Amino acid sequence: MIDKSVPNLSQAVAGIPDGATVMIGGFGRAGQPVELIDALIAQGARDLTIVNNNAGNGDTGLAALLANGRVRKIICSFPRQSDSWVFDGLYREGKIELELVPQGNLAERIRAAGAGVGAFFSPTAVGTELAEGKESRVIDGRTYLLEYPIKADFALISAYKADRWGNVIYRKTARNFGPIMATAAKTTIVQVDELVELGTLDPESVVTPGIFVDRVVVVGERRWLNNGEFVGGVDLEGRPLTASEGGDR
Amino acid sequence: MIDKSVPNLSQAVAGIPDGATVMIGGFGRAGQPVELIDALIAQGARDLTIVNNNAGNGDTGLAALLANGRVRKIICSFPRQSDSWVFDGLYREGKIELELVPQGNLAERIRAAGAGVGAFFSPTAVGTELAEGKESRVIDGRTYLLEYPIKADFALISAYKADRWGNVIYRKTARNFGPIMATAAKTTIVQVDELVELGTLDPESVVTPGIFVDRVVVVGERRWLNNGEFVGGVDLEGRPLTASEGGDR
Amino acid sequence: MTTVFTRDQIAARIAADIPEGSFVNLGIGAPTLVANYLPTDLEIILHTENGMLGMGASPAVDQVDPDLINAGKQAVSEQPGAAYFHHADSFAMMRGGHLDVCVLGAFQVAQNGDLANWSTGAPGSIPAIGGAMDLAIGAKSVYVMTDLLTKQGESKLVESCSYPLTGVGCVSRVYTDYAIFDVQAGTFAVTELFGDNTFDEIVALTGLALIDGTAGKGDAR
Amino acid sequence: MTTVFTRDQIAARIAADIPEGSFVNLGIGAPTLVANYLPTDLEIILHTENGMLGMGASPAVDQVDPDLINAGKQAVSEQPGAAYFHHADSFAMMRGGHLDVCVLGAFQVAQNGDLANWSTGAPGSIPAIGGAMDLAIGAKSVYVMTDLLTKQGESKLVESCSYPLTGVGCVSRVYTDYAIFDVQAGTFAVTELFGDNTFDEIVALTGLALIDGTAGKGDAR
Repeated sequence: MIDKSVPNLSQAVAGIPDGATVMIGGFGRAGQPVELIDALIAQGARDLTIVNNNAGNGDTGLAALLANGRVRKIICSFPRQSDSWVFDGLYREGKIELELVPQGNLAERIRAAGAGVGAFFSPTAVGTELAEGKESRVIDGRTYLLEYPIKADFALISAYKADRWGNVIYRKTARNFGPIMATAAKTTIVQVDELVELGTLDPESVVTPGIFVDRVVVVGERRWLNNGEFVGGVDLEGRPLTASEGGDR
Repeated sequence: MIDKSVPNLSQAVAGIPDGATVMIGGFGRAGQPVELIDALIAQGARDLTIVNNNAGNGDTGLAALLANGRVRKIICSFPRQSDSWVFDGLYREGKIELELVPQGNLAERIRAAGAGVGAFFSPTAVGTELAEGKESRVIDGRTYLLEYPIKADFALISAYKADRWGNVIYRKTARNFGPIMATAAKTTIVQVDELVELGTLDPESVVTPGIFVDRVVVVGERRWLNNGEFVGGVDLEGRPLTASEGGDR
Repeated sequence: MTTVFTRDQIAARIAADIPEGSFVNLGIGAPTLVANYLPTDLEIILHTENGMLGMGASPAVDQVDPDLINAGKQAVSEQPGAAYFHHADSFAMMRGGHLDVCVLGAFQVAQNGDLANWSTGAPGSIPAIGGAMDLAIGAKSVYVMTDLLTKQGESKLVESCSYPLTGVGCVSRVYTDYAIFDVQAGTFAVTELFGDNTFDEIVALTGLALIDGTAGKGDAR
Repeated sequence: MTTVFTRDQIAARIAADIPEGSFVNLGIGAPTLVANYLPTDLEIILHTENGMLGMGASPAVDQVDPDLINAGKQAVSEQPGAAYFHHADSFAMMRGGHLDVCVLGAFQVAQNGDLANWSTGAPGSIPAIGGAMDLAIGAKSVYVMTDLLTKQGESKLVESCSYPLTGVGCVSRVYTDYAIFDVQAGTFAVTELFGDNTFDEIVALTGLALIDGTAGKGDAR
């Protein structure tokens, strides 16, 4: 019997070595696998190269990984945000390397890694300073830049539900980078709200098939859900609203 | 109000000119838009370039289009089948041009057209006679061939359900080339069993979003379905089984 | 007296130009305001690059769903007819030329349509590009929403951009607080003046050779 | 007496080598038989390139669903845990190196692992490649299932292929009706002889320099 579920977060992140390239899903906080990141901090791997759209928000999740000095380099499209103070400080002190990649190139390069594409000609960033050093070619009258795949040793992903074969579904815009990162890493680790019986997920609606998933760990429902029903009453960070905002607190 | 539905098949295929490149969905008979193809035959466009995985089965659908002498060239991966006699005859008589493309290159080249990729380095067909004349490059120690997008003027697709915005879902392995062809054609025409109310399709499960769809035409349920329930009792061509086979005939 | 539109007025003016059935991406920041002025009786489908078509308005505070956000990481809602997809599919829509319109902010727009909106190139600044370069080259029409002048009073419409480029020759039209400009063969054409603003005032503010493409001008000829 | 396995026997032998949890693509034709011999108590997940993982067995005749077929266009069924996807995603699985095993037929296999299985190059023949070239370069292990000899008695294992290639150096192992061969650094190693077949008989049938990699041989050293 195939069973990709692991009993706890520490087993989920076991074996990630120093120096690994780790893709971390999420766009801002949506789809960010905070529990897996916390487990990675506890696990202790250092000198990591992180691939994420952003460079951390606030002081939790990816920002905490950075604050703990575990990240040598980050490959992302949008590091600077109103709440990216952890990254901002490290970057200004020269303590972290940044590879800035336009978001569409980031997504397509990750997909290319999973799809066995050796390189591709991209229409984005032509004529900009991000084109420097890149091979360009005119195809059918339009200029393109050659872009290479981004592969990873591990991917950490947050999703909604999975079964023991590793079939995964996501929820709303928390899907974002999860499905493509799952294809581009040697080992893909998925945290889910809920593990469901094999055969429960509609085969027409599986987003990441189990072929791309190595480990599944259940972290329980987020605070804005109750038995899969959206119950609201949280802010964008998932914290319950205060009474004055219409919440319970 | 957006309403991409058209009232009949002749309006669905209106405006396809002589000489057009037309993608036709389907893998063998599964997902083949037979009703749209019949309408295209009636519409009369000639000198077509057809993109399909195969080159027609039996005497209906794509095979009938070929038999009617409407196709100048076919781009496909697997023309020769046990029931491809129409194509076989035309090919042997030199009456149709064939561009043979490995199936994975066919799929990825169609996707590339829809995704704005100018060209890509593919791992398939290296060292074979299908590599002749193609640019090759060694990337990270592996040899790849440069492949270009396949675009079309029109795509004809068979799907399961759509709404008036053109959001589409498919059924089982009849999905095959539909979703990628929808992205690669200037005008995408979809035949469906059923048009459903806007908001009925689960946003998590829409396979082809309406942005890729121009016209939707309802052709009614296939013979192996009844109110969306599979009722069986057909052969692989969709013909009701005889009584001796467990059917009604 | 010179008319200077507020951001909301510019947003409303842009919204009025978007036909029903359009697929539209509103960039982060000011362009997001355009959503508030789209006519509610017309169906215009909003794309957000973090994986959604059919994005709806901000929800009530107690309906905030952290799994449902826009590209600016703000809470949004889901319209009937919405669809979710992953990031590569989302950017394929953009880069493949399937979006009708995107609206972006700008530091500078050059008269050949070059756009600079991601970096002032200042030493020590932290770069962040996001999806702007993909939007700039991908949408069929790239509209810029911006003040005409910087806080220092310099024109953001320029002969050529001094700031790092986002895209080359990609801008179709610029909606400013003074007027609307179309990019026409290497020159800005003023197509609409707000209030009593005159063509000569705009020429003076921008310091550029401009084409008078206003309807009045056209009628007068 | 020489032992010659039937196709079903070869299929069963291949099935016995596939570990639980493998993702496997069975090529059209004879390799499809392998599915009949996979142990029912083990979970092995079949991929069909027309867009499915978790493919099940042929259905009863009155359960034939024309929307549910395999790559050979035969009716199949759906296992619990199945997933459907489009053709580009399906071939991305293959070409991206995610399939553990594929089983293909062959006209010829060369001792360096080259595979020829799509065209005899005969004048007037109609070419058809399908997904074979993608499978050949994509699966982690490429197993070939074939008779050792052609109907004319010639070895299908050869020094170098005379027929047009499907893939270069891609074959890991060849299951024939006489024996099993591994491709090892440019030479075939006989790793298992069926029945009483001897290494020398196989050398004689193939006319190739072979390595004796059978367990018995190993034990004897």
